[in-house]
Amino acid sequence: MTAVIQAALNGAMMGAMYGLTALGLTLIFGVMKVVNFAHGSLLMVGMFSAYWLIRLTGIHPYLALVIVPPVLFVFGYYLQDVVIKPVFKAEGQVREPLTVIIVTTGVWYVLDNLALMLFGAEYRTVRTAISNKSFALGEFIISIPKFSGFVVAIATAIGLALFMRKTKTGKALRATSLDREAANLMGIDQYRIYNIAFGLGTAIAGIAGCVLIPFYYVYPSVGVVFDIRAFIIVVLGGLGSIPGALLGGLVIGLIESVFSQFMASTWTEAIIYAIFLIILFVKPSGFFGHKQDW
Amino acid sequence: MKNGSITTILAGCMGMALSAALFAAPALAADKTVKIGNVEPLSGPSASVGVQGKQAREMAIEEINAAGGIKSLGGAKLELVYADSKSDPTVGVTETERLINTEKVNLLTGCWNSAVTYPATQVAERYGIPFVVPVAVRDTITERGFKNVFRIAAKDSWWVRDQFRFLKDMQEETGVKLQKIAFVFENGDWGTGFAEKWRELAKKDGYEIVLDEPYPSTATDLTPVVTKLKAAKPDIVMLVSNAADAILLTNTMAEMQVKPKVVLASGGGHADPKFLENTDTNALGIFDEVEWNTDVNKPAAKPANEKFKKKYGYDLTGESVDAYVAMYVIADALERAASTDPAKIREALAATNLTTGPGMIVSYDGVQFDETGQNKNAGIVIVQVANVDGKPERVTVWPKAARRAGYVPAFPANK
Amino acid sequence: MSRKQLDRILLAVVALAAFGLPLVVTSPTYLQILILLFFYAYLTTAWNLVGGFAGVLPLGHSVFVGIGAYTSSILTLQYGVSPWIGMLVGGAIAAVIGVIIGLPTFRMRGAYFCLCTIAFAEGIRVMVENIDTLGPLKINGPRGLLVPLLKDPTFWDYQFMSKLPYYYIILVLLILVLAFTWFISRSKIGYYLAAGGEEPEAAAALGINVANYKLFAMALSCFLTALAGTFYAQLMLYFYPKGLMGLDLSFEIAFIALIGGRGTIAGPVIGALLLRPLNEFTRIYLSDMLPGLHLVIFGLILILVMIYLPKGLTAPLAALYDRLARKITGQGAAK
Amino acid sequence: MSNILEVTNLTKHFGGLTAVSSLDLHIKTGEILALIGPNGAGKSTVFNLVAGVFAPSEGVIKFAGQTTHGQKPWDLARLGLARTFQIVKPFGSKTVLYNVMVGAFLRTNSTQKAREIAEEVLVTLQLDHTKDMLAANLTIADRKRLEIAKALATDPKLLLLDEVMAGLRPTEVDDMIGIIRGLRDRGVTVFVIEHIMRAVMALSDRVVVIQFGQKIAEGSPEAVTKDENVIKAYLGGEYDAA
Repeated sequence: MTAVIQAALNGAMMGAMYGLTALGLTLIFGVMKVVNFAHGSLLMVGMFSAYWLIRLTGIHPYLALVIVPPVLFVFGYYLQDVVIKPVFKAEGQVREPLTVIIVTTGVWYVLDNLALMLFGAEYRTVRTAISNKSFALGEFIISIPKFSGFVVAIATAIGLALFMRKTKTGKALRATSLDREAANLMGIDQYRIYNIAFGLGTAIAGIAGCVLIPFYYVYPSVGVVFDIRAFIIVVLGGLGSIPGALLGGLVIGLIESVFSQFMASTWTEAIIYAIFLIILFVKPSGFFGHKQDW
Repeated sequence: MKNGSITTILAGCMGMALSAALFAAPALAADKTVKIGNVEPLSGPSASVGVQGKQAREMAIEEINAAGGIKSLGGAKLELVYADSKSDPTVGVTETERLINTEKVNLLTGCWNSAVTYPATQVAERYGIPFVVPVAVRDTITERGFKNVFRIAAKDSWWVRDQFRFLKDMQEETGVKLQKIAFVFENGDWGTGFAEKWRELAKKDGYEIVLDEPYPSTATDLTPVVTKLKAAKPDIVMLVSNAADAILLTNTMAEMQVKPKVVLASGGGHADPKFLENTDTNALGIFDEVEWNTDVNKPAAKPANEKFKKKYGYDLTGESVDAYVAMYVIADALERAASTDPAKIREALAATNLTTGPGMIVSYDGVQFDETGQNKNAGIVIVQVANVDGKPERVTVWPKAARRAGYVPAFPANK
Repeated sequence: MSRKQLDRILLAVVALAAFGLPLVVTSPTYLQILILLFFYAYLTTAWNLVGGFAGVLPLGHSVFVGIGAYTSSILTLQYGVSPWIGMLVGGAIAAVIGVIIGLPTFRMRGAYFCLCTIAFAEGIRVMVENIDTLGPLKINGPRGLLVPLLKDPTFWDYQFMSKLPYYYIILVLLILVLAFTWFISRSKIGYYLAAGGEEPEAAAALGINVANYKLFAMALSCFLTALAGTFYAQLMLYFYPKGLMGLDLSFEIAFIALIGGRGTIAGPVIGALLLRPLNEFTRIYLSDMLPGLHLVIFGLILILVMIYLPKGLTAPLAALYDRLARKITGQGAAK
Repeated sequence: MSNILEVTNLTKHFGGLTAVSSLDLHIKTGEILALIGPNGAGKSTVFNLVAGVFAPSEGVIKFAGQTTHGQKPWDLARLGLARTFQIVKPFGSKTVLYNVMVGAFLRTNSTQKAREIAEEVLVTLQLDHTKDMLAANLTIADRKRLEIAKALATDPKLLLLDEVMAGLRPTEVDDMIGIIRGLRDRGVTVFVIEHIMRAVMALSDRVVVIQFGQKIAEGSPEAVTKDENVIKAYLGGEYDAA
């Protein structure tokens, strides 16, 4: 039983971080109706940024949280503006433009392999002030980097939800996600909103990078590992839903951790797919998705 | 070459007509050199190992050529031709075909990944081109009745056999009795192959298997596995891990305060030059089975390693030593064959009995192939990560004859 | 000369050239590259039945390649059944699984469908990696299957000492699947698939049971895809789940279709003609200069094509041919 | 003449909302019936129920003497029920001819035959000059006609037209009235939802008015427009909207 509770605690912490990696994906989909296949690469960029920042300056990883995301926002903003926007314009008002998906895949190839050219294929970790530290909670061991990741993930999700509800930009994002044409008619510049959404999604990937780097390693194709999980999470939670991403992440994290106490951990991967598919049969729109989204 | 290649790419893009013309262009025949084709993962998931092997080969070839090349062929120089397999069997086959037909290589080496080595050696067998496999440990590689495949490294059943010999020897030596054993391994070709044989031998030696746990090598989090390990309370943990997961596993075990008496790894990720850098003191006490270690008791080993380290900035690894040795085995065979005819090279390779020379930096006595093409002397050593002068270092502990003088293994590593 | 005649002559010339190519290209290396080119063109054409004509974007087709390879190889290895027979059995199994996957997913739209096919494919791959034996069948988990190299293979063994038979087998398969697609696209089924893909509600109102037609297309596509799986197994004699059933292959198939032109007959061939040599030559010539450079170039081309030719390369090429053809036939008429 | 469509006690709930409630309705073969009512009255829901898009919560729909319960749109199309959509849904990336051929394939498996049918229908709708254009490039008026052409190509007995006049200029409305009359002359029964009263008056033999999902009036166009309930419904509707 101890092992199961320990596994559940750990699963919840990892799950929140999976949710964090999926948050940017779901935001971008919600607004742009595009599955961003480059999302894992953006996470990789976030992780490398955090890695180099901490490695070169030796700053505390919490401080990196203040520096990396804004930089990534700018990166994402212009990536969408320069690379993705032209395709959007060519596709016109198609609801879910497939060519844009392919462009994001191209971006994925370019970013991952640029990283390979620049940094090589090797795995890198950096020892930070909180790496490998843990505290005891009764008989359970809580890893400090994972616990802070958990807290940051939840704070980010709440922050994003508040931003979407309370600010003018947030409202414009939501209006665009609900009805692109109507938002256009209301005088919202669709492409600027896309830039912001993409920038925000990338910035969140930057946050995820900062919380992952104290205990995880980074290499050019690290994003792929998180990508597929993030896809499952967003579909589970409902494409475009912020609480859905967090909840989906938690569910996946818990399943992965708790189930593997009872079976080989290779099978938990299969179980995750199975549960995913069952939920799709029963409730195709996911936990929080809107019916019109599928 | 640079301009040439860009033109070729452009031509390639222009479609079949141009490509066809290009295809028909004959490769330039090279005189006075023996071409060795090398299929290695130079990009993709195993790129770092591929590069290690490439650098070791280059160093060996430089030495051989500087020493006058192949004298029986009038001082012919050895030339290396590389092909990137990307760890993908399909690419491996295409590249092997290209090396044989376009580059007209006289013999081949590679491919590190067993998955690439299987089909690549099949291609070589079909063309009758000798194929020297430095590493790729799956038993079946030399068990298919092929005439042209020669392997330097030990096969995996031998690795496992020696792991259990080590455990037995150490328990006898220290009087510590260990009973409960746990298997944790990556669920690829390599890990599952090892695990299969572990089960067999553990049963034979009377261990109690308390955990038998494959994990996906792409796992983002190994805490579930470590939690399970903690609950199973094994005395011995046997591991097979790739680079990233070895680091993650070691650090997670430290974090979760899982301290089994003995942790015995199987090279690969644990032997990667980056492993100690990324785990530091968390790795202390781990035993690791490797083909080679820097302190191996061979006269040529130390200078070779120093030279390598100076050149590339890191120590030779098991993989790179096998690649290095493979070059000397090839040079030796060519010398005796006195011909570049594949059939003759094949005969010479089969008759190899190399025990001396600058290439002999291996931990075992020499290279001699049995009728399946397996190096029958191939052996391995077991090292322990120990604190030497305030820094974690890999120290050879087994076989006892090879143990670093003055070192007392910490067995069990944790009480 | 009429336009129809011109088309026919040109088609005959291309087919003849394809059959005669091995006379010029004697090197097995380049033959192998051509075999893979046709292999990919074939796979993409089969994919196109669903991904192009039925208007959805499946990203898990490598699973059906795997099903084909596993079925025929297990039948050969354990029961001595010729791969030619095993190929058809594999196709049938793939078709059934394709329908099972299609039943829930074809209710979904765009992104959901796309992600679900990925999840299905990855789920099946993970299962295969976890199964050593399935009843009497030896799946061999992550290690994959090794088809033994035969000393004196006959045609019945689907194994050949030279590349040439493989070349002609895949060429014939490709021509058949192209002809089949051409036939489909001009028949009621093709019209119905296209209509259902573009506006499902409008199609339903015109009497089309869209889901059934999509399922039919899926079954066909999966059947054809699995045939290529057997071909691959016999060509390489070795395969394993991660390599054969992974997402890389699924994505590459979709890329070829999208760059060539989705839903067109020539698209897959044109896409493969561009991407395959690009892939091979950039790897051969660039990968030891800077690892990864070739994939950066690949990604850039993908982006550029999507920006400037979102419908793929076939549309401008077809327009160009149209103009040329008009000139030629126009001249013909003048004489 | 018999009734081609008979609707009795038709009710449809969406969650807690009742979109259509206990509606009785019939159309005689060869008739043009108009269904009118203020915005949100449930007209399109009635169409969707008749066309098989939704299953009714209660009530019976009989088409050509058969109960249609559980039949899907494609089944009903086969039985001879065709419809257009309020928001037109052309197969935009295909030519006009292709669009109409899709409809024509319902009655034939031969591509050649389907082309012949489609070409004939295009002539009927005066669209033949656009046959090689992409449907996405048509003008609004032509798109509306294409919508009818596709439906007509299925050789329907009953044609449901959902606001085919909306967005058309007055002269185009006149043309469209002519076209629809022509359809009736070909033996097609027509059931229209229409907002443009001029067209309703000119076209329909009979009018049914609904509000809040319930029938409030029925009769000849002239009688209906004088009905007090109807006047109140329309004006009241406007007050409410304001």
